[in-house]
Amino acid sequence: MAELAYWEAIRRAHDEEMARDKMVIAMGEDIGVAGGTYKATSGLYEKYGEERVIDTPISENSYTGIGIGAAMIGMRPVIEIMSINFALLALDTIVNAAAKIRYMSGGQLEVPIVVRTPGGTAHQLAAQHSARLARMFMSTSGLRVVTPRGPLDAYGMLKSAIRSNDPVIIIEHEQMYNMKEEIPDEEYFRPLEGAEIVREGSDITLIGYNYSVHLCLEAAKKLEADGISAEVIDLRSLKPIDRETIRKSVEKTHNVVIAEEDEAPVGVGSEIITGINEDCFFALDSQPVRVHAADVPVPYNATLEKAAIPNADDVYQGALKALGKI
Amino acid sequence: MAELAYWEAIRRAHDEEMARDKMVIAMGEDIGVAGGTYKATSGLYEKYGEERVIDTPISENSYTGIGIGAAMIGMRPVIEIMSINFALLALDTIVNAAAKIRYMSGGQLEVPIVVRTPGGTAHQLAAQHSARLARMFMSTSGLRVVTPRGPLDAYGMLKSAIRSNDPVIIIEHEQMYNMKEEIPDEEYFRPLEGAEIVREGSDITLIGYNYSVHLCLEAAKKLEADGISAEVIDLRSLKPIDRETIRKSVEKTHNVVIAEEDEAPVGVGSEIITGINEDCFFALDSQPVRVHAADVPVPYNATLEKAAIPNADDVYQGALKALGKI
Amino acid sequence: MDNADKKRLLREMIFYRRFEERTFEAYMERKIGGFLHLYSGQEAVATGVLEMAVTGQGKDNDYVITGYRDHIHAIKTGASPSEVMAELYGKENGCCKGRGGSMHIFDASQNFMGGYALVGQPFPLAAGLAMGCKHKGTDQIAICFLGDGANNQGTFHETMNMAKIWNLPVLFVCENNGYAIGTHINRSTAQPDQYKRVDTAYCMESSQHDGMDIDNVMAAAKEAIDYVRSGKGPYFLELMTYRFRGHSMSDSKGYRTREEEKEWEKRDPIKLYSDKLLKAKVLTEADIKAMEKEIDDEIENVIIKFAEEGPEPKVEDLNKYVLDDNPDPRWIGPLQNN
Amino acid sequence: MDNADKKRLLREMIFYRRFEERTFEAYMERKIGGFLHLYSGQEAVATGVLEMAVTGQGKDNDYVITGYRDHIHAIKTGASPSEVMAELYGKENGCCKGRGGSMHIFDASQNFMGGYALVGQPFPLAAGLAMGCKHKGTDQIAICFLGDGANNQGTFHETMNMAKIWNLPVLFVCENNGYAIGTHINRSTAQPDQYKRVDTAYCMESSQHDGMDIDNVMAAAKEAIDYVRSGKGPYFLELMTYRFRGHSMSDSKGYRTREEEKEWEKRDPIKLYSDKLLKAKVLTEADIKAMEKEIDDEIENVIIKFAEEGPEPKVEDLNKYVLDDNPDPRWIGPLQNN
Ligand SMILES: Cc1ncc(C[n+]2csc(CCOP(=O)(O)OP(=O)(O)O)c2C)c(N)n1
Ligand SMILES: Cc1ncc(C[n+]2csc(CCOP(=O)(O)OP(=O)(O)O)c2C)c(N)n1
Ligand SMILES: [Mg+2]
Ligand SMILES: [Mg+2]
Repeated sequence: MAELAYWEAIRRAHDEEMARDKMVIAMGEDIGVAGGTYKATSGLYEKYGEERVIDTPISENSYTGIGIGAAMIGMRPVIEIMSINFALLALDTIVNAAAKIRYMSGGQLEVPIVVRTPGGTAHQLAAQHSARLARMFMSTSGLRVVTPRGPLDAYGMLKSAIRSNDPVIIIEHEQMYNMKEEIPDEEYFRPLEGAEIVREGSDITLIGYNYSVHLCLEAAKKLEADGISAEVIDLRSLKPIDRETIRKSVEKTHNVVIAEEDEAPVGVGSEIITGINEDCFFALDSQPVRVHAADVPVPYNATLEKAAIPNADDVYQGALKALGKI
Repeated sequence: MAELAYWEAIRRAHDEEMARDKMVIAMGEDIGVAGGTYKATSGLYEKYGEERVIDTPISENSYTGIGIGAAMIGMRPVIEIMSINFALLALDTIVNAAAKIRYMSGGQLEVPIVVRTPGGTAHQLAAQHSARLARMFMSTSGLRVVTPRGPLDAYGMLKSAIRSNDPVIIIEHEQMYNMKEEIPDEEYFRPLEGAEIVREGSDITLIGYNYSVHLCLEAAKKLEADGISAEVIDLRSLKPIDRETIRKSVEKTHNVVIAEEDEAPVGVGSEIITGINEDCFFALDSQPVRVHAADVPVPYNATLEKAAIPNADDVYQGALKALGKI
Repeated sequence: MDNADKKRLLREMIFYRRFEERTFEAYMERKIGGFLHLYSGQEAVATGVLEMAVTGQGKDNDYVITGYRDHIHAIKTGASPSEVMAELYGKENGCCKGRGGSMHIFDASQNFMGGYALVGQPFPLAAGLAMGCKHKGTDQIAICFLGDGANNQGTFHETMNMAKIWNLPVLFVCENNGYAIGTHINRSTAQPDQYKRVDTAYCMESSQHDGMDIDNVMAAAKEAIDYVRSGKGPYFLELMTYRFRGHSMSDSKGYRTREEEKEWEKRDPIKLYSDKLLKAKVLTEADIKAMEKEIDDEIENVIIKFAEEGPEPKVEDLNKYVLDDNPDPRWIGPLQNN
Repeated sequence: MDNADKKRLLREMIFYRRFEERTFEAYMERKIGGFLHLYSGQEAVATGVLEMAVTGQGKDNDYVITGYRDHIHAIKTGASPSEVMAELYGKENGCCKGRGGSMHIFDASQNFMGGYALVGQPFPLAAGLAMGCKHKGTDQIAICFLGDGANNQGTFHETMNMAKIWNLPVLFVCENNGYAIGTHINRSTAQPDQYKRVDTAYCMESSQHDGMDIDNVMAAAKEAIDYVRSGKGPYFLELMTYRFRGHSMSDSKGYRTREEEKEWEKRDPIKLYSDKLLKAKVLTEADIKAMEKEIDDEIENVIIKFAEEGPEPKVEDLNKYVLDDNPDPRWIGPLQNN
């Protein structure tokens, strides 16, 4: 066991998979010579050369498309899009090509690409660099979308994503790259599907993914001080969603809060709550609560930014609200 | 009063607004010389000339961006994107520029563009031409999204959209352009906000938008034959959503079905159901039901396509399910 | 190229024309749905270019990719015409099991990597295929057919640039038929000579040729393909052609004159080539008639029959082919909570 | 241009350098947050080009638009330096009321139409501004500053094409500083001479010039602006320059050598111009010292003070400026159900 930062975990997964399989390549802006904006590919250029660690021009739609084309004939490109905000430029090729080629070809072809990209608000990056956008991908048939909450999953899920035969979108988070966690020294995999109960509890279920899991965990601690036992679920995968794990938890706790960093409309929260309505409506003792960002472009000013984005206290308050304590 | 087809209603709105205000221009592929794929701009090129009815190259991201730039200094571009599937190519400029410029500039500038685009499955147009994608727009702060269900709204909402100072996305539907309705001969406006109760009822609320309103109306008739009184709400606006009208109806009927043509995850249905949970959870007698498309790319084959996309009977069955009759 | 090859080539072009015209009939009979874009008039382009490429050899083929006007490119690459027709009929025995339809013909067994309906989308995919060839060290190349209108998409610029800097073995074949649906090229394009859009801008080798005379197409294609296959990098080949039919079934052609059409019809690639072969006495009028008869018989009795008799996909299979249907649980899971 | 103007120009460039370097300090003190991209080294470009444009005249200005490295472009167009600084501080008295920040400076009252963080996004917006000018029949033009890396976006291609076919009055100014973050232009671009990317490909007028010598920049800009303003259509001006600092605050500059930096520092635009003016005896070393002192005083006592003392935005205003805050109910509604 060694403590690795999130970015180191990603780099290690790249390194092992590239060493194992020549078909695995990395592509993206500034990932090679410059080592990657978040260092997640640092050292790989020196080790694997420019044919396998490819610095791309600023052409998101087409370098992603090139990755897709290469994947159609057996390559395993791991594409870094420097920020999820820029991924909108590549949405056509991801949604209309990568996600549909298997289906349109009647199963003849597959597109085993991995697209890694950080979402989330960091600190005052303002409206064009703070989007979260998970919703844009998780609503598209033919994609897998995962959201590692820490180094353990960042490593183990990237390895699984590279091995998977489907297009996988990995949403990282600007504020997590330096987060540390003990992870095993030997190779391991973490499956792409399945939510994880990261804290057991009996009074209320707090659901998070990616960064918001940490908000839930913090809120759970505060609730504990109030004598409220909160279960925390990390969704891990946003497509598909593990509805079974959620259902079981809600049937136990009867109350639920879902924390998302995004604006509310048609987001992760709305999907989770609707799924609960469909799966275990009558198990609910209270109205499910979603904790979410304000429905505004993200402001630059730090005070406004803080007001716009949910934090652990908002999750805590959401739980109290669900339980009728406020 | 005269009966106009949906496309004629759109053309009339263009024509009147262009006659009134020289700042109103139309842009898009094949809208001028060729008259528009759905004829919605036919005759305008001849009448207003190529400086105001602009045939664009196949460059969705940039001609939309050009419209945005022009709108920033007072022009009123009405942009046709031939199919909502192609709108993904323009999503960056719509989401990251049009929707955010007012905010980022601290209210100094506004972007009064209108983007008209048809969504929806038609007949066997297959995976790359059958997307619905309302969700991609309605989750973006700074946009308005409306969905006229027929000629009356198509005319009256387009006129309002052109006059509005916000970016407005109008989602039309491939299968509605020839739909007819009586509309007044004199000029009128239909507001962009506000859902409409298009049929009153007391036992269950059926919610639709755009094409799916017609599925709800058909289902309501079938339910009537069973002695069930269904209220039908046309959302009309997907951003913002008129939650008040929904709440009142649900507090009256206590049961609800929402019909969307899209795949389910993070869609209109999930947002409506979550809103109901938030606004009137305890008024619900039954689990809200969403009727939606299968979570697959749209198949070409007619039988599969039919199986993938919801129809009036699915809405009817959904209502029976909500009411515990099946 | 011997006389047998010449006859074969003529036969192929006639076959392609008849195939397309027959799909038109089937569309009118509502056996085919959706959008249908016919290739009539442009046959010399796909036939001539792909004649010079490696095709019909299964997995050894060069990789071929194109837009929605894709039936003929697929067949010339090696796809079975019967399976293409069955696909247009939406049948389970279609090459894509009825899931793709006219705009999305795929035959992976012949390296035909698909038809795409988003204009401009195939450019980067083609460059990616070429990257794969280069990476694997095979001497295959990728061939991307594309329209004059498609060249106005951003992907054109982005892909030309990357194809060049990475020296990818990809041949771009621009089928310049002068129109993007109803918009004439002069109204949409600052530099209507497409091959000039890439030379200075990306330092890419390029040239423009008549695309109606198949001999001419083959000569140009040979040179371009040799260039690409020898490792010199991408090549952009512009072929001037014309579509005889409307853009798709619903097109009224109001945007062009009958005179213009007539001018181009004089240069019908089938007419040009059959005249040439007749003149050179490679074959006779009677040979051509016999050929046509044979083709029509084949289309009716083999191809249409195969499509008509093919089974419908099963509704219970609706959810197949969305994701890997047999995922490895080691990577996919689901995770077990214990 | 008389001596007073020359002195003013030198003063402006020194001011811009000091302004930027002062923001760096403020960033270190955590008064400024987010991403911060400095213009140091490139001053002659914005200063020289905009000197030749109509600026500082409020709504009569030419329209100016650029990327995220935008402070100086905004100020030279006419924005108040104090309001720009206050914006960087995120204050309510900032030019965007603290909502935009460093990458999104706007001053609509001076036709400064914004800085944008999505690389390549300003191209079409600029063409749209030009379309507006043309449509209204004013003789204003739109000026779009853009980086060498940005030119690899699809919007570059799409916009150049439309700007040309529609003959729009737009000047594209490429600030070629050789790098896109840490990627050297030769590794990302098949045609590193940016002006050659538009000549044959879009039949657009274009030229390349040294961007460190402001006289040179002004001469080139004058010609280009005259061309555009006279109605001849778009022009693409490439100016060779260098950024002295890293891409943004977090940049370690490991991708370039100290030697290369030193070479370029010899051609520091401020040094070049002050040497020239000293030589021509337009001013003395002492004048420059005095100027610098005056500038530092102004920055500290006026500009920083304005920013420091400005009020924070109010949290209750969070939802302002998302949509029209005073919509006309005739168009917006809501619809009344009765
Ligand atoms: C991204 C996108 N935009 C628009 C369309 C609609 N469309 C389909 S074909 C076409 C014209 C393409 O012209 P060209 O590339 O010249 O090919 P041709 O049809 O002449 O073979 C257009 C605009 C589309 N399918 N995809
Ligand atoms: C669409 C998009 N992709 C990537 C980025 C990340 N990014 C920010 S600046 C930059 C480099 C731009 O280089 P250039 O255009 O030469 O401008 P310079 O910074 O040299 O002024 C990149 C890649 C971005 N902001 N937007
Ligand atoms: Mg064409
Ligand atoms: Mg640069």
